[in-house]
Amino acid sequence: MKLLEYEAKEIAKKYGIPIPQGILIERPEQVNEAIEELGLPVVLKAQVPVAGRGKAGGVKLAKDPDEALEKAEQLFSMEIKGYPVLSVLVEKAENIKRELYLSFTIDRANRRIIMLASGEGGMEIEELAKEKPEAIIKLPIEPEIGLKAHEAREVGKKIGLSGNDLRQFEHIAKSMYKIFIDYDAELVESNPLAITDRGLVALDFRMIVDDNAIFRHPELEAARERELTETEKVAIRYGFFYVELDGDIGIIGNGAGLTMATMDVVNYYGGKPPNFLDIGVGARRDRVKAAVRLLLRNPRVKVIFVNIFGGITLASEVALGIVEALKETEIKKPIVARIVGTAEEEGKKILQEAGIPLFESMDEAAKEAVRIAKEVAA
Amino acid sequence: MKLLEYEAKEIAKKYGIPIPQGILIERPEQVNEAIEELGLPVVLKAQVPVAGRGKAGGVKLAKDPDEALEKAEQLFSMEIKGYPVLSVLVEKAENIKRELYLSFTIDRANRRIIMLASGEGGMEIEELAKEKPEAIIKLPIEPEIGLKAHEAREVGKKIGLSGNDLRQFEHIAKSMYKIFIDYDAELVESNPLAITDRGLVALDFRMIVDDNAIFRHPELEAARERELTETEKVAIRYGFFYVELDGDIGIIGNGAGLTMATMDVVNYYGGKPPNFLDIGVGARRDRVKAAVRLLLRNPRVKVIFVNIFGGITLASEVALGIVEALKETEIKKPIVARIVGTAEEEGKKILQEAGIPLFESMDEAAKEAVRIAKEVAA
Amino acid sequence: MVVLVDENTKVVVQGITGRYGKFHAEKMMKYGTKILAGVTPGKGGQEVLGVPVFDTVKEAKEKFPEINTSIIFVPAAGAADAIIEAVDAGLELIVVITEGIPVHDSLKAIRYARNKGSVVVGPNCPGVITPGKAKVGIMPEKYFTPGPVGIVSRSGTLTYEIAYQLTKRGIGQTTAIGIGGDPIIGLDTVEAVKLMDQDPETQVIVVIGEIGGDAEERLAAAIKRGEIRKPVVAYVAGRTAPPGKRMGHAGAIISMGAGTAESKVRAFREAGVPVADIPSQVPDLVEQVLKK
Amino acid sequence: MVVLVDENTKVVVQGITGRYGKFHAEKMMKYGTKILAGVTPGKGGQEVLGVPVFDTVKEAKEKFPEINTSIIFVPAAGAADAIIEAVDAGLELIVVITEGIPVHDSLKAIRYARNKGSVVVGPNCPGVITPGKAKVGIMPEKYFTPGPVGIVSRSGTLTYEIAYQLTKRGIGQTTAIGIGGDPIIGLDTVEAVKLMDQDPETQVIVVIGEIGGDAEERLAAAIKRGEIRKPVVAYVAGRTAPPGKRMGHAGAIISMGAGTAESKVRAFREAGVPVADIPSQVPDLVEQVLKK
Repeated sequence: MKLLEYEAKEIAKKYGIPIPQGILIERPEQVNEAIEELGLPVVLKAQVPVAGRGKAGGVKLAKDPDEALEKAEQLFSMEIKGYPVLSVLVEKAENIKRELYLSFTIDRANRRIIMLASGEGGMEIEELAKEKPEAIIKLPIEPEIGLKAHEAREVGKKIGLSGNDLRQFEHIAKSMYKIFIDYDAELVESNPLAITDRGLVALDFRMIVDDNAIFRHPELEAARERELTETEKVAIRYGFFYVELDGDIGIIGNGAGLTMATMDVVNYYGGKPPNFLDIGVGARRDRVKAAVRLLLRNPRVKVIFVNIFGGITLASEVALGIVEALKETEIKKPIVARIVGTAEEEGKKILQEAGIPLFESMDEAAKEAVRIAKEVAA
Repeated sequence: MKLLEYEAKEIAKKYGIPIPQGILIERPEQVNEAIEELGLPVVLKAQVPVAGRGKAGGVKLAKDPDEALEKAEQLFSMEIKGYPVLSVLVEKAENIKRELYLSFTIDRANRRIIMLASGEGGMEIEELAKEKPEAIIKLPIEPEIGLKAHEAREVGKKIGLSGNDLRQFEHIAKSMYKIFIDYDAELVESNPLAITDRGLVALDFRMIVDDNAIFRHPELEAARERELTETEKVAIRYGFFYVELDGDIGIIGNGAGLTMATMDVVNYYGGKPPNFLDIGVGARRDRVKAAVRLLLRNPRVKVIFVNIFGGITLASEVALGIVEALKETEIKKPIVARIVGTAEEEGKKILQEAGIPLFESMDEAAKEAVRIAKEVAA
Repeated sequence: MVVLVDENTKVVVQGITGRYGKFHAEKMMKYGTKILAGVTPGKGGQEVLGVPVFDTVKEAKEKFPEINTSIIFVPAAGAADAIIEAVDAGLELIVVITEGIPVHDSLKAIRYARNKGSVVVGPNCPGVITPGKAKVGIMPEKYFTPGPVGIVSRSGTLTYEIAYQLTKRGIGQTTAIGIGGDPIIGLDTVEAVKLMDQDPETQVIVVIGEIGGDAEERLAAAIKRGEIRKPVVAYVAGRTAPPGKRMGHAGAIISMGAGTAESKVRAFREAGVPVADIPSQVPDLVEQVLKK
Repeated sequence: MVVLVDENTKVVVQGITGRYGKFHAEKMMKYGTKILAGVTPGKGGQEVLGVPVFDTVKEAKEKFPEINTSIIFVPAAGAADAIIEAVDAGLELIVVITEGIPVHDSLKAIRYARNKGSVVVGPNCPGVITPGKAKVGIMPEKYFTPGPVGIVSRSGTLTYEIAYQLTKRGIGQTTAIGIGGDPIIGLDTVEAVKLMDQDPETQVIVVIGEIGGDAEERLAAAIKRGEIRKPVVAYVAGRTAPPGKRMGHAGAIISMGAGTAESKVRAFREAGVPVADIPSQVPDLVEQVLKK
């Protein structure tokens, strides 16, 4: 779950990390009050839970009040990667001498937390990793002892820091590591972490918290809600996993791997799925019904392809869910199904009686779905 | 630093530990409102930062409103081990089936955290340790992995728990351990941890937080202040260590060991020190002056015995502090001094010029102080 | 010999009194897996499916010293504790079915297990099956048959799908290991493949990968270095998935530049591993290898 | 041989640019202690008292591989980190002068040091002196003279007091170790006494205890078990101190039933250790033992 910048910065501040002076506004007009308090120039930053905001035009510098208002209005009218801009963080512009990068994340392969630092901040780390991998210093952390101050300091030296900057870097790294642990984070990142007139300042600060650990951080529930589109919220209510994409062949599968494979097969035969919808483990008819209704209501979806391999999930429950969804909705769309596994026979019977075409293999089913989608589109 | 019961219980609640429903009152009359909300019977508990409150009469049961008011009035008029009762926690009485003991503390000898549990709660653990040591189960904790749930459960079985009580015990133990770590605690204790109609409930809950770690818990500063008598607050402001005792020979030393030894010597020669006053490491004249003034103003003190072994502390600074304190106060009291170490000669000269008797050995100085105290008293 | 589980596997089920735990314990027993005991804190002394329930794994192990394996169905908040408990009881293999375990908890418990020498499979995995001998997991067993193919998979239902397609073609399996889809898992792809590589009965190893992480890239590198001697056939799910979005519980998320399907497929091909575009090509590729 | 420090001790001073650090570094150098380098993060490249300052202990050790000892004057909030840094640099002896270190920090750093084989003296201690050879500490050196008595003390100024009284009587010391008064310390009373016991030059061991903890009781038990062969003479400060109150920084607090002066004195006497009632009796007791 991604926190918004201002939320992450509030946490950073609590842990003693220097951040720019800033005020959150929720309407463009409020920018004037903010400027009165902060002075000029200011940086206006759209608060959206996605990376790459800068490139998408979500960060703007303003040198006078008119420019600030104009840019605030621009930002509030934007939508960045599907998220409307509901709030803007107005920050006093800092005098930047140099930009650094610092983050903590999980190194899956080695099953440990790792610190990444670079003397070249500002660029997205993925790009930097491609273009200049030698500029990224990696520090693996022993969980038993945590981040060692002297190792953080040694990294600071490697990225060219000395004197007070070096001391501050050590301090900020320790604070970020503590945040990483205290908040069950998957990522804590400052990019850029800038050297300014007043020392090191975390110009940007990002946090991703483990969704599975939200129960330990109930205060962050709101952030999780916000990250979801309306449809994804419905999905969460019913307990399935839903990601919206472009395309016209609605996919329902069970299990992330099988659902992704189903998308791959549809794609292989020339179709394009508009979503990822995994009904999860042990889905009962209600959940399946909600999933089917969701796709029926999505105007992009021309045909629905249900691909189930029953293990814990009963094929019969899936079949009942599909049939009930069709009965209760006005919208009619063609459905193609392939069902194998636990309670396979019962499930097949239910679908046959409802007139839904059944296939033995996912390849055949996918081909048929692609054919129908093209037919409907034509 | 000892938290008050209600403060510790607020933390316990935040960590999911069941506690009795309770309301804090600051005037006896408020007990009626509390009863209206809680119902009867209630337990009234004086909020003082000391152990052994129950024995001192600081906990009272009330079955009707009149009794509650009467007992509240009694409590608010009490002073327990030197602390006036400024607030009382009114709690709904629980139906107790059995009392357990559970605590976390530091095992100095083995340099680790230890969990102590007993099926026999209610009694002070020190007494239990003397009378029935076999009833206390000790579980050392590996810091790298923390309290293991299954080990807590095994302890629960050893003290006779099963079923839901066992599960709850495991949960409470894990929460208490987490509090211990999160709050830099020296002690987290529930005694009694009671088995009631509604499962396990922490009837009492105590916490001692490491004074040296208060900088990480600024929200607890208030608690630290409260724990001190007025005179001790003065001491903290000037940076020395002061503990009030009974007796008439005021002691000023440097270093805890030497100051305690000085008290021991005075005691050995038949005197009684009214305080422990360690001016600490590297004291300068201001601190010494404040220390001397503190003892001059203490009516119990008949004579002051200054015993300094200068290392970092300069004897000359100590001497100047004494002389300045004497100059600036109206109150005159005899002073006996023994000064050795860094800048010894200068210090001696300053004291000699001020007419303060000087001794080579602490034994001689102590004998003289005892003699003077007896003379003044007679 | 087969991998990880066989007729000598003696199992304790942690979380046996829960709905899933009980359901799958029963299915495993029917398959012939030797389940000797269950553990649910606070329910010691009860009996479920004819086996005794204990409050702790230690007690179960004291009663049945031959227990060497645990399967964990404990809810997410307590699953890491359950792993640590199984490690402390000295069990060799710990299969963790539970999904949704906080990643910091997994980090701690799995590191602990590895330091103490216990093998953890999972979490968030379907378990391990050695067809005809033992199943310590939740997979629908009827799609698995004995034979020469070892399966190592990060996925659940997709593993069943591919085993089913192999079985339909008459190609059985030595052992199938679902290593789990979480960001932090115990036995990883490379380690699982190496176990298969050392198993004399396994002739081909099918690896079912997915987007996210760099397990497939690391396996390809190990193959390139000559650390795996047996032929490997691969499939990578998620070529159509967009970057930066989490695809279901599986933790299939692409970030930090690595972990795209393209990067994985490329790495496999460079290591000489044939990669199926879609699951139905896997049996063809396996057949080609077996014929050689 | 003498204990812990001697002419082969090569020192780095962590926190050398601070007021205390510099003051005591100078005094140590004057005493003849070989100080080769200082460390203060962010002040690397400077020079203090003629020795180079580095940003890290590692750099100091790279420049002067013969460094085997550190003395730490770093402020409390960073002192545990400084200990860990010295351990990672492979130093054998780490003397921690800093007082006021949070006890959870000390727990972690000292456990780390012990696991890695470094000896920590302190924290909150006056250090170690081997009269005439080396001083790695803050004690006023002139009250210490070479001789046959080993001193192990939990106290600072009281150690100087007792050394002074011994010296006035013409009884010198092999080594005096101030082990520190914090609840959690590195080298403890029993370990320090055992080091003295193994030192061929030490003939009598003076132990200066104080209220709180159970170090003295444990030493008495070790003596009873025959683990210490040399005669021990003890003094315990705080007989007059009330229970439940903390006496200064020293962490001398009595709780949990143990740690009273009475309990310690009784334990010593039961182990056959003569105990002084007041410091001035210590030289008498030592003389009696030396005469035997």
